[in-house]
Amino acid sequence: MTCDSNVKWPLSGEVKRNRKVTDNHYHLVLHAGKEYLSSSPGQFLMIRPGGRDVSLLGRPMSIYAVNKDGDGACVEVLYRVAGRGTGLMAQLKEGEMVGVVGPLGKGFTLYRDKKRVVLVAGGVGVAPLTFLAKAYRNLPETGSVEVVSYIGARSGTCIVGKGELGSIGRVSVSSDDGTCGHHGLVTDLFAKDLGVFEEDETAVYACGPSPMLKKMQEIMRDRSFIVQASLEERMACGIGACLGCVVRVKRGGYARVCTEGPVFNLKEVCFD
Amino acid sequence: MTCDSNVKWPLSGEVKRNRKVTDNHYHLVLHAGKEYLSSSPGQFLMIRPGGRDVSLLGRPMSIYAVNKDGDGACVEVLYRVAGRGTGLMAQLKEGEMVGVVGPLGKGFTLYRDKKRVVLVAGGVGVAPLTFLAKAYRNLPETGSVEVVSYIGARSGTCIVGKGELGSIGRVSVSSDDGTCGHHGLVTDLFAKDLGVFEEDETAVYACGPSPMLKKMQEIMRDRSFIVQASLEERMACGIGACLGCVVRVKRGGYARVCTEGPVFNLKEVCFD
Amino acid sequence: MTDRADRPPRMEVTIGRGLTLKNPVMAASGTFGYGEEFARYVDLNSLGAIVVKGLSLEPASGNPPPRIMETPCGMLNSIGLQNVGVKAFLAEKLPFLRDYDTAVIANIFGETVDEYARLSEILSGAPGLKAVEVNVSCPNVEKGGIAFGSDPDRVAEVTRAVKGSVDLPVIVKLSPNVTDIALIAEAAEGAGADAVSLINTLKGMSIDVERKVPHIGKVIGGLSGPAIRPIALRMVWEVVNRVSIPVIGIGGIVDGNDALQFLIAGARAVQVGTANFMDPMATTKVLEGITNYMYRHSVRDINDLIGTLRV
Amino acid sequence: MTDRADRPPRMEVTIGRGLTLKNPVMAASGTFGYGEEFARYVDLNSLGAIVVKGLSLEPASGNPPPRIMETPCGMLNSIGLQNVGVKAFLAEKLPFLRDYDTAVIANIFGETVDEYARLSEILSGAPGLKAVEVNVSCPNVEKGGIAFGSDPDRVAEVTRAVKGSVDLPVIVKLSPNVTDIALIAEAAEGAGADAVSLINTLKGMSIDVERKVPHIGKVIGGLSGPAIRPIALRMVWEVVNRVSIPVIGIGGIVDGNDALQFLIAGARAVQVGTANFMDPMATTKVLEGITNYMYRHSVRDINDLIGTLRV
Ligand SMILES: Cc1cc2nc3c(=O)[nH]c(=O)nc-3n(C[C@H](O)[C@H](O)[C@H](O)COP(=O)(O)OP(=O)(O)OC[C@H]3O[C@@H](n4cnc5c(N)ncnc54)[C@H](O)[C@@H]3O)c2cc1C
Ligand SMILES: Cc1cc2nc3c(=O)[nH]c(=O)nc-3n(C[C@H](O)[C@H](O)[C@H](O)COP(=O)(O)OP(=O)(O)OC[C@H]3O[C@@H](n4cnc5c(N)ncnc54)[C@H](O)[C@@H]3O)c2cc1C
Ligand SMILES: Cc1cc2nc3c(=O)[nH]c(=O)nc-3n(C[C@H](O)[C@H](O)[C@H](O)COP(=O)(O)O)c2cc1C
Ligand SMILES: Cc1cc2nc3c(=O)[nH]c(=O)nc-3n(C[C@H](O)[C@H](O)[C@H](O)COP(=O)(O)O)c2cc1C
Ligand code: FES
Ligand code: FES
Repeated sequence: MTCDSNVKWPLSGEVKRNRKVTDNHYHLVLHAGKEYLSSSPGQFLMIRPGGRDVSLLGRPMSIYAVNKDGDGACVEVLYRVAGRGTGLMAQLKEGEMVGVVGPLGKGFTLYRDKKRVVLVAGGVGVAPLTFLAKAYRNLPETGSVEVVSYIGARSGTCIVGKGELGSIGRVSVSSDDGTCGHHGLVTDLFAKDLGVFEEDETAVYACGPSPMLKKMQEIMRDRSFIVQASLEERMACGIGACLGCVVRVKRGGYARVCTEGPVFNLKEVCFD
Repeated sequence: MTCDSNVKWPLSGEVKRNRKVTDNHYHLVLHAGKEYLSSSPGQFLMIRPGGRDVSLLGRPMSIYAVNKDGDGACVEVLYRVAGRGTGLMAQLKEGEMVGVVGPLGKGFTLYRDKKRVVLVAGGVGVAPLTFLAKAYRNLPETGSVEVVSYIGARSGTCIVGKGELGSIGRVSVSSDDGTCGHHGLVTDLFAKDLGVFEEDETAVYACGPSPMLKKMQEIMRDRSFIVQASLEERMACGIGACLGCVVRVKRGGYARVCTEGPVFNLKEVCFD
Repeated sequence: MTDRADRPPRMEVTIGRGLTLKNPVMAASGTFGYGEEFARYVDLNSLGAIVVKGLSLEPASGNPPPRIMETPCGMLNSIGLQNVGVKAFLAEKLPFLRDYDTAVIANIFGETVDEYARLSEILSGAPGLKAVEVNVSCPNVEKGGIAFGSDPDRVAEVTRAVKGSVDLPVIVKLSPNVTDIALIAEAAEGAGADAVSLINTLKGMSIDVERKVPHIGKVIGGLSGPAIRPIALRMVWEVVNRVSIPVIGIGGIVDGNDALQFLIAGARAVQVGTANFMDPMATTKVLEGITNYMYRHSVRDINDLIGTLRV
Repeated sequence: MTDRADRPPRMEVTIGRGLTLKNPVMAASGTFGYGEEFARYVDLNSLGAIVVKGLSLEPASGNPPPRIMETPCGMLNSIGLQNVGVKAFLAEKLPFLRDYDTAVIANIFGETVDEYARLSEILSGAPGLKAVEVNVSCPNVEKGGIAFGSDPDRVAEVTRAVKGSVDLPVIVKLSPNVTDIALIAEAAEGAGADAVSLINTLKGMSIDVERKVPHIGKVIGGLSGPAIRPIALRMVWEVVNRVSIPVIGIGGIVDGNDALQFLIAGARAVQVGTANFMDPMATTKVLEGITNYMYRHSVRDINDLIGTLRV
């Protein structure tokens, strides 16, 4: 009778914690099913807060961390309040059930043979890259891989994830307003260091808003680095059915960010 | 961009308490503006729970009690969870703000010259009638008016307001399933006693679902009692503007329940 | 971030010849009564215009209840013809509104072309009245009950009849229940309409499955509210691209953002309808939302915003 | 209260000659992929039918993004033509679906009548295919791009072309962007359609006011979801009163109650679309909701419920 009475997600999670980290950034911890234990960095979930009285499509959120938790998994998400959906997320209280579908999508490829991993994160793009950094750390054979991170934000107060990435490797910070670290874009900061990285021994990973990824693409155009980027697009289903989340790709036509991505080889994507 | 971002009611109230009374009946206490201090029994308010992320028309609720509270008023409502709107009301937590517009409508007329007041309540219809009974008690000149109440419910567990009305006068109870008091309709219970009441010394007040009021009208058809009844209709605005809440009246045409009622002389209403 | 010390932006808009509003936010017909119902909640002086409940020649009692039902992000209504009649309006309702510094617009409907003409004559010269809005969503009894508004010829005929009988600017209010609303708008323009307003409600239905009866007494009602906004906006966009008279956007507007979508698409003004029921102060909040946006984007004049959509 | 020990109610419905579904709940075209995307979440065997994403003669890449936008209780989409093409469907997608005990229905669209005919020929005799659903909401390139679906003659022409080329039951899927949808339904019936399904999406629009650009790359998209349900239900009601072939109800169905409204209005079956995005298990829950209602009301056969509205 109403928008969505009786709608429950097949896979729902229980809110264990939902706290403000800084400014309008929050950290959500869910108890969910054990299928999340196989999540790989770069994968995401669709979350639908607001319960059955709010009509809402799911919102894609990168998985930030996953741990075993009883007979299920403890799944973490880092998010910025951007609009209605994330606004509803911020209101979630401990013990509430929330609809989640996941883990979804194709995550980052880990290159075990590289000497160095460079992460370039814009805003909450830091979430999947932190998960990735930890995955590199946990690969036994790659204990010695160097993880170098560049993280950028609008302002110093918005910088999240610095501590965690700092415990794994060197971190350089930039802010658009200069209140923290380099005054300017994170891509500029990264570009300045580019000379030090050897193209065949370094894997580059990027996650952030489209303009940042476009900039990264320009910077890397004439270089042979492997650059993997996690893309953002509005999504309806998250599972490849609606064809709503596409991005134009160099090979022609469109690719679905939700199933053929969200992680793409940056060189293959067209930013129109 | 969304249904109703930024919608706030001009008059909002703060939830002081919201507790289950019995079965699916709740008692809501709000702190609201001082305009409620002039509320009269039978008046109602439009309440819109769910906050700005839920698109919802207001739901009409009779005022159950009003008291001075700091620089404003403490307004009480008794409600039954019937659907989406009242379901959202049941989720209200202490300290939350909720949209309310009121007090609205024309309440009951108090007849100071009557010896006896008879109240016939079906379900939560007991709420405005309890307010009315207390108003009679508080009229200094009418200290000796007898208040006789008949309250009916589906089942014994649904009977609310018995204690409060019992402290004011005699109460007879009925339940549709016989689990409490008379087994049957409250109107039957009332009809049985009808002979004892003198028509010119008694004022009768009724509030309940339409079938009950229709029954009351039949019982009272050939008698000269004054019968005032509070009607229920779906409402959109609550303030007389939409013409949505009408009931057909004997004088011809339709009357708005929200502004020309909700209290009507029962004889003037047509139940089609 | 924003320079609030700026002098306030210019909000005046002109809707065709002779009708200038102090700002583009109007209250929609049938959702604001005769204004007086809202005076307790809204400063009526702050509104660009008030369009009163639809008027007919004689007072009418309207449709049998139930008349309203909530639907997802919207509502159905079948109020029908209920109104005090044009004469009582002039005698009892207009004097109250005249005292406010806002444009009063009479919304009219009839079942024959002649009724529209006679209504217009009666309204002609009424002091304080600024325009007439012609509701063509009504069944045309002379043509087998098909709505006037779905036939370009009938819309032109009604428009001409009203234009010929009244000395006020004439706004033709279009029905969305048509294949090509811009065609109807063109017909109104061709027949001399000073402006068009759109959309009226979409025909809808809802059923009580427990009792197997329609929720609305007349079975079919008019759908309004946020649910219909994307449809309304699309229709406004189609119409602004096909006519050169001013267009007034209506449909599901609840806040400043919603109204801005219509203005940016090319509407010269907007009307707020169902939102008034959810929040009696909705019109005020819509205006505030627009103004805040203008400060934030340094738009000095609302007319610099109208029709700026980049496609 | 309810006697759950009863044997389960009969859910089988017949949609025209040769198409019997085990229950009236179908997944709508374009919202359920080719079925495989949902196999993780839904027991595909439990569905009455799966209508696959619209197929064209050649694979097509579709419209430029952004392609979707949420709206109040609904969404806009402009996926456009994107699909694997009819041949890849037969070779790669149909074999997967054939293994399930559910009716597979191919949804087709073309830009000329001939394209529709050729698509039908190719689908003819495909093992495991139970029916063809003809989407007539597409622009007719031969007639200046006006949608086939808004012209009764064109709908009849397409229907005849498909009927003449395929040995399967033909369902014509109607566009709601018309003045009188029942007129179009009559045209389809007259041309031999075995059933009609409605509604497809309503044309809608939404604007990003910060950037002054449409939220949808193609400017106008199709509106779906709970917001449109009252319109869809009204149209189904109009159509069941004017044709005698079976009608399939589509539009904003999210739960059992929603589906029951369509069935009680006279729809022989329903399709669940946008709800699949909000909840991948939506189809299952709709079916459960209907079944629970039937237990509660002691309805032994779904056919005893269809068309029981009291007006
Ligand atoms: C694979 C993937 C992973 C993501 N991971 C995270 C994450 O870990 N943390 C996080 O905070 N955000 C993440 N996002 C972005 C997040 O999904 C959007 O911020 C969110 O959907 C906005 O919803 P809203 O209702 O709050 O905002 P809306 O009111 O819907 O929109 C607010 C703004 O966000 C934009 N937006 C809406 N949906 C998306 C989207 N799907 N992607 C990008 N922008 C969008 C809108 O265009 C608009 O500008 C991710 C997006 C994708 C596609
Ligand atoms: C003047 C007035 C005073 C009222 N006082 C109280 C009160 O003190 N306590 C209380 O619990 N209820 C009261 N009601 C009834 C209450 O407004 C409805 O129960 C409520 O609106 C249902 O909303 P919902 O969203 O929960 O249910 P919905 O899902 O909207 O509907 C559930 C059922 O309630 C019916 N309903 C919906 N709106 C109304 C309405 N306005 N009046 C009657 N039935 C309705 C529907 O037809 C349906 O059968 C009053 C109604 C009126 C008109
Ligand atoms: C209860 C109600 C009554 C209405 N009465 C009229 C009317 O008398 N004349 C008219 O032209 N439009 C009438 N309308 C239509 C509105 O003016 C408006 O066009 C429509 O509701 C869409 O706008 P909204 O979504 O903001 O409500 C009415 C709408 C509602 C909801
Ligand atoms: C993303 C999306 C893609 C669609 N693709 C098709 C299609 O290819 N063919 C078709 O006939 N209808 C298509 N539709 C329309 C749906 O099948 C359905 O008719 C419409 O969405 C209304 O139902 P709903 O409100 O339940 O979604 C599509 C709808 C959506 C939302
Ligand atoms: S979100 Fe539906 S296909 Fe990607
Ligand atoms: S609820 Fe609007 S007139 Fe009564």
